[in-house]
Amino acid sequence: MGKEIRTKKWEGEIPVHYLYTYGLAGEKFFREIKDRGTFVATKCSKCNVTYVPPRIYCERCFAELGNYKDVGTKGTVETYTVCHESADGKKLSKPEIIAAVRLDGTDGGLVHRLSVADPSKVNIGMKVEAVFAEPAKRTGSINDILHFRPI
Amino acid sequence: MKRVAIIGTGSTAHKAKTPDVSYRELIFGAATKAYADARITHKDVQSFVTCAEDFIEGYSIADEYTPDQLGAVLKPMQTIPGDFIQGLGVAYMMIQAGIFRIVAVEAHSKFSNIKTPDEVASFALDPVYNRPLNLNPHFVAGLEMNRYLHDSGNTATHCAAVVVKNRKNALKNPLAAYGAEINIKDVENSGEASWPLRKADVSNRADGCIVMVLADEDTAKSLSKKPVWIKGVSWCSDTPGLETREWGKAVYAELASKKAYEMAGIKNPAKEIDVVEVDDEYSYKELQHLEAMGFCEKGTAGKLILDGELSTNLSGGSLGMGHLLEASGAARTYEVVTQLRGDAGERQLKKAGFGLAQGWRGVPTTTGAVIILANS
Amino acid sequence: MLDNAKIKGKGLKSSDIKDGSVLTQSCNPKLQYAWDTGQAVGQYLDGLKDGKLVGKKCNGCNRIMIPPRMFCELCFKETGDWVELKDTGTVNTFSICYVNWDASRLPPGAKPHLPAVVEIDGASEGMGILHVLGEVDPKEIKIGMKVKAVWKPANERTGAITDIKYFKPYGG
Amino acid sequence: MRRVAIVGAGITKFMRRAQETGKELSYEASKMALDSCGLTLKDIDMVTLGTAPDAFDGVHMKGEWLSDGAGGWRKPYIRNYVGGGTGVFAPIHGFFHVASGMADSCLVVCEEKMSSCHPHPQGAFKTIFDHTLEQPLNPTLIWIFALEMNRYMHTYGLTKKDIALVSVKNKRNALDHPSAQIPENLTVEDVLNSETLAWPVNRLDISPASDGAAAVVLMSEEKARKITDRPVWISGVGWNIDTAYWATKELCYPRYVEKAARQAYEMAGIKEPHKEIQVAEPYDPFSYKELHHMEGLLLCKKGEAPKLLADGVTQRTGNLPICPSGGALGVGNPIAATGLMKIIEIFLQLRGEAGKRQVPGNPKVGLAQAWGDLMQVGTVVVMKS
Repeated sequence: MGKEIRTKKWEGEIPVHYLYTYGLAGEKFFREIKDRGTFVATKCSKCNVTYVPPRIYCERCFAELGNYKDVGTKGTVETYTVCHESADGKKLSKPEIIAAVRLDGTDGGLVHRLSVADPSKVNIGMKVEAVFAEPAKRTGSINDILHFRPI
Repeated sequence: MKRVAIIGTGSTAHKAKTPDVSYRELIFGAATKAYADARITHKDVQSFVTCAEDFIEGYSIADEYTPDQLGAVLKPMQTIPGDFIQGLGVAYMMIQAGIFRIVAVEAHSKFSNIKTPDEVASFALDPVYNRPLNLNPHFVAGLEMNRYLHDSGNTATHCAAVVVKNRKNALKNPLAAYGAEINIKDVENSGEASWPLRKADVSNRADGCIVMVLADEDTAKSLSKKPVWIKGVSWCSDTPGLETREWGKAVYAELASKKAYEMAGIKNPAKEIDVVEVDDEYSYKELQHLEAMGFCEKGTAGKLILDGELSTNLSGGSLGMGHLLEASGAARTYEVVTQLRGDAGERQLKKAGFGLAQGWRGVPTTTGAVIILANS
Repeated sequence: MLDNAKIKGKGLKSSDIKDGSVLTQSCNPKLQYAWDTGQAVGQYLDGLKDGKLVGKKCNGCNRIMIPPRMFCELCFKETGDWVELKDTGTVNTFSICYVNWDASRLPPGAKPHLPAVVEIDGASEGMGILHVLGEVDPKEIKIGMKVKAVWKPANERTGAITDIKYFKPYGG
Repeated sequence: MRRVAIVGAGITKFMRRAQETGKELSYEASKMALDSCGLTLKDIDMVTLGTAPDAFDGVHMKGEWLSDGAGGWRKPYIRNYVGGGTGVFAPIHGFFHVASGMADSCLVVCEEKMSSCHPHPQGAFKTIFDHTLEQPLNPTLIWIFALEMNRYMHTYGLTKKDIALVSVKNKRNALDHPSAQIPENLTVEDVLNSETLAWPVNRLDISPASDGAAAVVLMSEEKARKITDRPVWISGVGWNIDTAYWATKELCYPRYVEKAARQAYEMAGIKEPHKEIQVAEPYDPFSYKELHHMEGLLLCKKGEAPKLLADGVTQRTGNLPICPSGGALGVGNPIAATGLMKIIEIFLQLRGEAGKRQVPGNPKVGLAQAWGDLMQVGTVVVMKS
């Protein structure tokens, strides 16, 4: 089709970077992690749904939610996976376990790393708890949680 | 309510790379075919829909670059950042509203032009709760597959059987990029992506474009010998959060199919629907989607496929044809239309009166769409 | 009537973010692409590398188009012959710009950027391309002014729109 | 065709930097819209979201990410997108949902959070230009506006002064808008003396970057009659896109806006728009754009809009009030949310509920319009009380 093209590719990128605020509920959530090493939730009593991370609204009925309550740091493994590839698709020298943790007494939770001595012992339904960075090292980020570990 | 039909389709042959054509030239090719197939020219098309996402195209506003290659200059044209089947749904609504008689819908993939596909996919994750973990985006599929297998009783072997079936089916599809004769062992030995997900469970990327022309009942009857009627179409989004979703379930597929069945008057999909094309971007998704949409009892899809009792994704699916981004749903629909018209060659089913195509928007989304088509 | 008391929104000052009174997360995404130039743009870029501007003719509407395309977007059919155009043209419109692409300001005293739409001689009327002007006092720029491409030396050309350094005023 | 009414509206403040996430902004506007007509999320059949580039909020597939805040949970939820024209296209989308019979009620939400993009949201606009043939020239967004404004001035022999009055009018109108980000009492001299960014565009000719959201509730006639005695009807919709080869067309006139307007007028049965349209909200991200769009909307002859402006015709108290809300220039410009803000303004004006912003004469026919892409997209909605 047509003649041989010499300039076959044009390279480019989208040269932007971002700074995200955490939102009204997110700000509360991460302040509690940073200052107190615990998780807070909001609850819609009408739908009987407890949100972690907390939200200012119930996604099901749009009730306005406030009243942040401490739900502690323990939960169960809803599901997990063993990642063998890095963020940019390269093979990881040491695979890592990622779990979706349902925090006790809530309908939400967090997705985070799971640290275990024996990977073959991980199972769905396993009880786990969050391990935080030392208070002085916390910045108010999801990475203030180092990982979850079995109880 | 009057009916709406698909009266023309155009597709490129999908390939791992398409270095000879720009995205514009790729789309022009498929549009030309679709208009010819519908026996119309671009001038007859009153409105246009492109299904695309900015960061896939590499533009801040990809909508700018949609009209020329479809013949849509100075016409009502819109972008749906969604699956092609959602785009069909929009065209359906515009025609039913009585605003237009003929509408064209397009979706394409220039996947090969994205140098950082994993980073782009991860950029869809929540910026505060998920993205800072700096993970490969397939982890979301790994989490989902594990829970789905746990809940349903299907196994990784069943998932491998989906891969084997779809890549084999693709050998008979001249549009498919990844037809192959492989076995379950090959899938098992393909290497881990995000356990239990193996590399071969993930569909390979492909470039391609599909365009379809829709028309109202009167126009369809006057133009087309083989109109394919839209009997039902719906779409649904479940909670987007990784923290709040039910990992084992494809709620979006269940709810979207329920609405589409209602519209189409379908009570028993397994009996009433002859041609079934479902999203299989990851192998387990085919099983999960078939069960969610009621084609078999929960937990039985894997065995039925292993035993060869479910002939789904005769096109080869995304595993066999290649993953075409928003055009994946288009490839599913294209096969259903082709079968319903009796044009599927050696893949042709004997009984092909009703068909269903389903799309899913990939990780980390919980959005899917369903369309039900019939040839009478 | 909208209930004004119900209008929400918590506006922040930039200092709230800088001094950490509000938490933030940063991200530098890697969004990189290598687009296939295809037949039309590929040959256009090849032409630039050779120091030429090329267009394409539509045999339906007889337009000579730049940038070239393999299909005419109006007639919706394949285009015909390649046409070598001149590297001269007319300023259709222009601006004198003191800001960079990211909204930062040019340093004081820096020469302003001079973007313009230049209608290329030999292409159909109104067929312009975006480029910049140079070797001109901004005050002297006029709509309708004749301009000519100033090319990079052949060995520095790579097959890019920037193989033309700028357009400068030319003759009369 | 089924008639479709707007029955409720909600909006957030427009802000340079919101603490709320895009999800939260979407929720706040949607909740207010539902409350305004006494509905809950359960009453909503389908949802459509309008939001402009992902490059602002900084989330790929941001329609998916925003879905819970926009009320999309387990509903048929879809995102529509025509660049900067999205805010007025979103209610057109909602119109299809209801007019087609697919839904009896549709929540239309528009959101933009531009402040996430750093160092400045304008950076996200570099990549609206052609990646191969234009971006290497390091264009800024303002280039295209400056180029277009210059062409407009040249064609009709206008001066910057003729145009600066748009900013003065709109920023002053915005003093009465509770969501306004930069309402101000300015003079023409203030605009002309503000920093020249890209001649002929000065800083005060430009709307700000903003965060914000807006929402409306659409209903079928049958349902609307049950909950309100003052529905505002969507009587005409139109939209249109021009070629992406923007530099190859005449920039002094937005022919795509005219096409969109003619589609909407035909549907609404409007024959003489300059006489029949009583109040209008054309898109005004840059001062000259308001004038450009008035002409494209056939509200006056080509090149005549500056005269109407100078004669006071387009003031709130004039014969043809234009941007009584304060527009993008005064209320702020969270792109998609701005378009829907304009729809809401006409909704309120036609209901006689615009408070201090109310234009006199009980208007019954109004119009909102937005523009987008590379000088390409026009979106128009004609509304009647």
